[in-house]
Amino acid sequence: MTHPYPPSPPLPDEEHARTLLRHMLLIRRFEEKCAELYTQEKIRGFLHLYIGEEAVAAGSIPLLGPDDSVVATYREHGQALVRGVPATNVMAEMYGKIEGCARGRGGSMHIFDAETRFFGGNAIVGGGIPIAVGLALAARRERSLGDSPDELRVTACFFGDGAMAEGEFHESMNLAALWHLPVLFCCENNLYAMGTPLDVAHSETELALRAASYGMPSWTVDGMDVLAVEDATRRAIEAIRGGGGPHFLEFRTYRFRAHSMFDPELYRAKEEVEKWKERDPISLLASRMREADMLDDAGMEELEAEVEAEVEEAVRFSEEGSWEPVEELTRFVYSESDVDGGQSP
Amino acid sequence: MTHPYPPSPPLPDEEHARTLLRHMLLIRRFEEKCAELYTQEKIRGFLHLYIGEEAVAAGSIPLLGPDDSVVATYREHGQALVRGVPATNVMAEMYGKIEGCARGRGGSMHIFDAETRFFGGNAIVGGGIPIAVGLALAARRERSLGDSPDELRVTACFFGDGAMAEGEFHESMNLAALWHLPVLFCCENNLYAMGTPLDVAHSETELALRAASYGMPSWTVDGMDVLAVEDATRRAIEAIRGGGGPHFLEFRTYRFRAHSMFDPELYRAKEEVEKWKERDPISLLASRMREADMLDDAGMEELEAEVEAEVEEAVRFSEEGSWEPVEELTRFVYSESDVDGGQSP
Amino acid sequence: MTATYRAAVREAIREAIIRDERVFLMGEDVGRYGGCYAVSKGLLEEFGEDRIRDTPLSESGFVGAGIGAALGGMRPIVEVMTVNFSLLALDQIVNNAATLLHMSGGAFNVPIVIRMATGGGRQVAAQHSRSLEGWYAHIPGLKILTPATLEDARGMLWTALQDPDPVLIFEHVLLYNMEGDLAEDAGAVQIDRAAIRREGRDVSVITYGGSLHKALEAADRLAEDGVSAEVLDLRTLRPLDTEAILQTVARTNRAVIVDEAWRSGSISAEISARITEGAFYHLDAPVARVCGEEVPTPYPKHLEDAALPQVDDIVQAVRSILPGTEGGGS
Amino acid sequence: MTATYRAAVREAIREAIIRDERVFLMGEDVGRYGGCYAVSKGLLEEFGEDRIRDTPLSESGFVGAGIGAALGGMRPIVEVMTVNFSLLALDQIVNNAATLLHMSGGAFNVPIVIRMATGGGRQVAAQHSRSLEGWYAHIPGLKILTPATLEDARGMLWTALQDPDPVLIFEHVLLYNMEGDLAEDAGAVQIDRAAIRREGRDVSVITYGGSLHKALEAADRLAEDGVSAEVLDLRTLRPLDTEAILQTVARTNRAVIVDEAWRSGSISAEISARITEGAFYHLDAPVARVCGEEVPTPYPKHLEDAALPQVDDIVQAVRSILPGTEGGGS
Ligand SMILES: Cc1ncc(C[n+]2csc(CCOP(=O)(O)OP(=O)(O)O)c2C)c(N)n1
Ligand SMILES: Cc1ncc(C[n+]2csc(CCOP(=O)(O)OP(=O)(O)O)c2C)c(N)n1
Ligand SMILES: [Mg+2]
Ligand SMILES: [Mg+2]
Repeated sequence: MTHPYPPSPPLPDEEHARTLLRHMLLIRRFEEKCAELYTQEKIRGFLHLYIGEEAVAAGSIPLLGPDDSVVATYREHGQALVRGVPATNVMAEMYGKIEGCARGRGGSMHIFDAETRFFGGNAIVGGGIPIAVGLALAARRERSLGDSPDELRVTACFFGDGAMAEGEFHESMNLAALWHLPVLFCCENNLYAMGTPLDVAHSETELALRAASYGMPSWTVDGMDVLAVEDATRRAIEAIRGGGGPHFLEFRTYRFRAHSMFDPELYRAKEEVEKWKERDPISLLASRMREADMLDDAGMEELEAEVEAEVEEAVRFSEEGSWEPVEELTRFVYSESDVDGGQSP
Repeated sequence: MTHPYPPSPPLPDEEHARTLLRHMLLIRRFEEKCAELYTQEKIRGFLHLYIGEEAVAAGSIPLLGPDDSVVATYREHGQALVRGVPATNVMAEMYGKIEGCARGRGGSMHIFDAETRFFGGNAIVGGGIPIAVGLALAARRERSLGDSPDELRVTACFFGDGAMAEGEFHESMNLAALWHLPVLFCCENNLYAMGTPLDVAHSETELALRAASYGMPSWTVDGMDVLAVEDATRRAIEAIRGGGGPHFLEFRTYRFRAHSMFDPELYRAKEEVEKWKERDPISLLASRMREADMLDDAGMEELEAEVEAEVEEAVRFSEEGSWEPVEELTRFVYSESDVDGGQSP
Repeated sequence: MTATYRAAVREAIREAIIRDERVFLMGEDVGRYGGCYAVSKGLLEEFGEDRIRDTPLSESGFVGAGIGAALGGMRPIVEVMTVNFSLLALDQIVNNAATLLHMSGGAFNVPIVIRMATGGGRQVAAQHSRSLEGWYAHIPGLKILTPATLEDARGMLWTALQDPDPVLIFEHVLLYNMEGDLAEDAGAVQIDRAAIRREGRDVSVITYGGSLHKALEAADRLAEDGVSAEVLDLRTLRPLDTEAILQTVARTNRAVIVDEAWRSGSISAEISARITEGAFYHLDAPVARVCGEEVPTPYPKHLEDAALPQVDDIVQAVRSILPGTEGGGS
Repeated sequence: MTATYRAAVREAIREAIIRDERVFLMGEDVGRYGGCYAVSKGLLEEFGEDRIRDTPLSESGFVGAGIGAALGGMRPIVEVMTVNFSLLALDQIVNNAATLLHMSGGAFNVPIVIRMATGGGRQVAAQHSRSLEGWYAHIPGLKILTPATLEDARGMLWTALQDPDPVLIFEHVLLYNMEGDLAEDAGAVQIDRAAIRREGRDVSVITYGGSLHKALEAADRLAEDGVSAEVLDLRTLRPLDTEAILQTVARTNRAVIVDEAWRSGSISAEISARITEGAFYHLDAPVARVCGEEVPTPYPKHLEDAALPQVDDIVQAVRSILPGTEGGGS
């Protein structure tokens, strides 16, 4: 089924458009660097790149406020970067250095950051979804306790098309709808779960329909068009904050690279990938900005330079970072203070 | 949402109507006896009665052939009896005697019978549903191996409204629909999961709609009307056998007794129960038969006598049964023959 | 004041809810039904749905939601009806609750308490009679509590709720009806140390939870024959109080471990291994274990009784390692 | 013929599919992707979708479906990518596969084979590096195989498929690339007995799976110093070959157990307990264990290395219990 998406929303003002472009470019260049560093064996383990899907994170996450929360997957560098986790700490995490946002304990799949309420980085497919439900439950209760903002905090939960086949997805959707919780479910439908195409994994491939069956508003969105992503997300977040309960957004997108660094990509044709690259979210926005005279070659070069500087700084920072002493191996199995510390609400 | 059920199907011929009535009566009297025996401490552990829901098993299971399979829950005496597991062996199982259909190892919640392809008796809510999917997968493969009947074997899988919130339900529905498997999903919606009412457990209380979201035919059926159950089941089984893939039937029913022998029933009003008893499936059929001159007092007494004899025989058989010697405690942890025995396809 | 174990747990929940507005109870049938073991009866009426939350049958979903709520600043008490159903939530317990603190390099701790009923003895057959608390004790990041007395049933919950990390509390099904004395002002108890429930010289009987009472009865019986058994209640299975274990063995030079779980790979194995590692030269006889038979629990009473450790089995095991008996050493 | 462990497993699957029309392979990405460790590469093309079945991400669903297919007369090989994800299928494995035969009084056996990758060492962090095969060995009704050699990787599958009961096969991730000789006619192997992979007199090193090769390397190193270590490969963790364990200990009087899993409650504890129970008077020193550190596996190499047993650790543990050393007894 092809999606006759509604017409793309109008371009926003130049500054805002530039921010969107900058975010996407940052993710792109940051991850291209990661791939390079992987070859150099600076980064190890599993590395899942977001390249091609940048519009989803860039269009949605900046709409969240500082008290809102994000739950993501193992393909979460993009989410972390636009959420404001410093590129330095994200990169250092992948180096396994102490300066990483999880002290290097987690690596690429486990980006965590208390400051920005970035709750991972979950590498069990679907495993983060119930957690998002719980964060939303806490947000609702907080409000009734009276010591929190007037409007509901929103929890944005990212997961892939593949995750929707997991039982945890089902249980979480039902809980969120049943309890009318302030969660934004963001499905990044990139048409594959590793090598398994959508229609080999789901009897109902219209994922927004599946979500709607729990009785929550669910829309399908052009995930390559950052303006469409932003528009849909804005409307959903407004509704949620106002007490409209959980919303589900299916972002139709595509990953341009392999699933992970180990993937020989036997399961899809090069032509298919090339076809999708014609709708590269960065080029799409850049062309529209050029057409509207918001961007020229010089402007683009400037952006590229900014982003490159940020990435280079992240690499430098990580190179200079330090290794956790082996003596500290068994730290962080239990909290170091016995007191009931924990996150403040 | 109230259900304007379609008009009840016409009465079948007398013999068939009598069989339906007899099945329901057998379940009713058998279970009343169980309750009595529980008070006498002949039966122990958990005991879940089906009283009030008899029309579901009686209207559906007899439509299955000997090569078809049944997967049920812990509330499965009724299913077992109409499937043809001898009442003697079902009762002896509850006594914990060696003559029980599971040698007494399982008790009330774990009725198993290889002869009638009765695959339990599963006491983990939702736990039997993936198994039904697998049985259906085997049935499909068998046909392609050519050594099985022309028509597809059907697996009928019973579960409650509560089970539909479990992740295993979701995964199984998707698998069955995706692989187009010959399964009949039979939801016994008795409006409660223990003490939890339907709308406290499900965001979408139209359960047939939820099932339909996997892309399989799903109908809501008056589960107190054995003729409606039979009619819907017949149509579904025909469709499945012909290669129509999985079907889902929601039987709206009600349990007249407590969830188990431990349940103080704090969660529902006596009036609600009384209201539902006005649609007692046994009375409903009996009145229609009386109206059609298929049944009179004498006929009813005769039926009661037949059924009572069967129940009494089951009790006698169980009383006379024997205990498994303690020395055999650790049998049946592993099979006793090393050879690849197993079920023949 | 006389109370039941059930009432002690209920009081502990009530107190926690009253004392800390972040606390709530969530699980299947904890509200309208009153709890499958009637532990939370009356609490929904008293505290309302925000504090006593009935959940759908979604073990992974609501345990995960509890983890999320804990991350979000709440102090959830999640009830999983029985340990058997917790297998459906194992991903959340092991991959998330136990792991998040480490994986996040200390950024996020998970202050959740998960309660579940455990154990056999009620003729509810294979899928409802497991004892997996010792199995859970394998997982770093979790704390495993097994209250065996009214005092611990009353007091461990509060301590668990103050713990910054995930705590699992296992309540043996046969204890709910147990009656006993409970001080009016009973409150929080420590959860770090095992407790000697009976002092003795000749042998250490090491146990926990439902089996404690069988061990005490066995000790009574042994006393009649002049055998003085010390009974150690582990109380917490992770972290194990190794020091207390080694100390009692150093005193008595003989140990019998009693554990309702299947023998192979049970916590009794770990205790035996630690005794070997830490008190080898104190041992006058091999460490003995009295465990559950390695069989899914059968329904009939005579077979279930045979499958579970009984007082007689404990007495016999002790006798088998006393001096002068075959296994009893020199 | 030279082969890899991966190719040996692949050949075993191919042979099974060819030999028995009831056999099929099912799991996430076993088909189009070629298997997450490339084990089943090419098999979909060779055998088609009925025999090589890609599944959605539904661990509980497709493991349960495997159990149902086994009950229905098939002989499914179900692949769960890694043991970590099997936690999502634990209900099906424990409550159904392991329990149905007993619960049904012998009416229904479950001839399913479940394969999964296990172990750490690839820097894939806490949620992807667990070693839970020893944990699974606690469950009666399951058989647990841990092929450590090419021959076993090739041969255990066929034996497992002939077994009437559920068999879990754990393949250590670091072994897939291991090369070695494999006889042209390599076929089924027995799965009942442990194997002595190296004979020795002074100490028994007892291990399995991925750790076997570290143990053998340690034995080489010890040999240079004149210490003769016997290396026992358990091969099957349930049922454990207690006899072989006791025999080797009876010969050497000293034992070191090497196990990558977290120490507390690992299979090493059970082995230690059995040695105490069955060979106490043969022991010249306490049984020693070299296990994984009790920490969710960290990502950086230096920490991961420190968290897992290494050759050095084994050498040191052996030395610590040899005569003349502190723990080494008299
Ligand atoms: C429970 C579980 N099963 C399997 C895996 C292995 N795995 C990692 S990513 C992945 C595919 C997930 O696909 P999708 O949800 O669509 O997300 P995408 O990778 O496409 O972003 C799989 C199978 C896992 N991490 N967790
Ligand atoms: C996984 C699991 N969770 C909880 C239970 C305890 N329990 C047994 S029956 C039941 C209610 C099930 O309700 P439903 O599916 O509607 O079936 P009904 O009993 O109404 O026939 C519960 C919660 C269980 N057996 N298994
Ligand atoms: Mg995807
Ligand atoms: Mg119900």
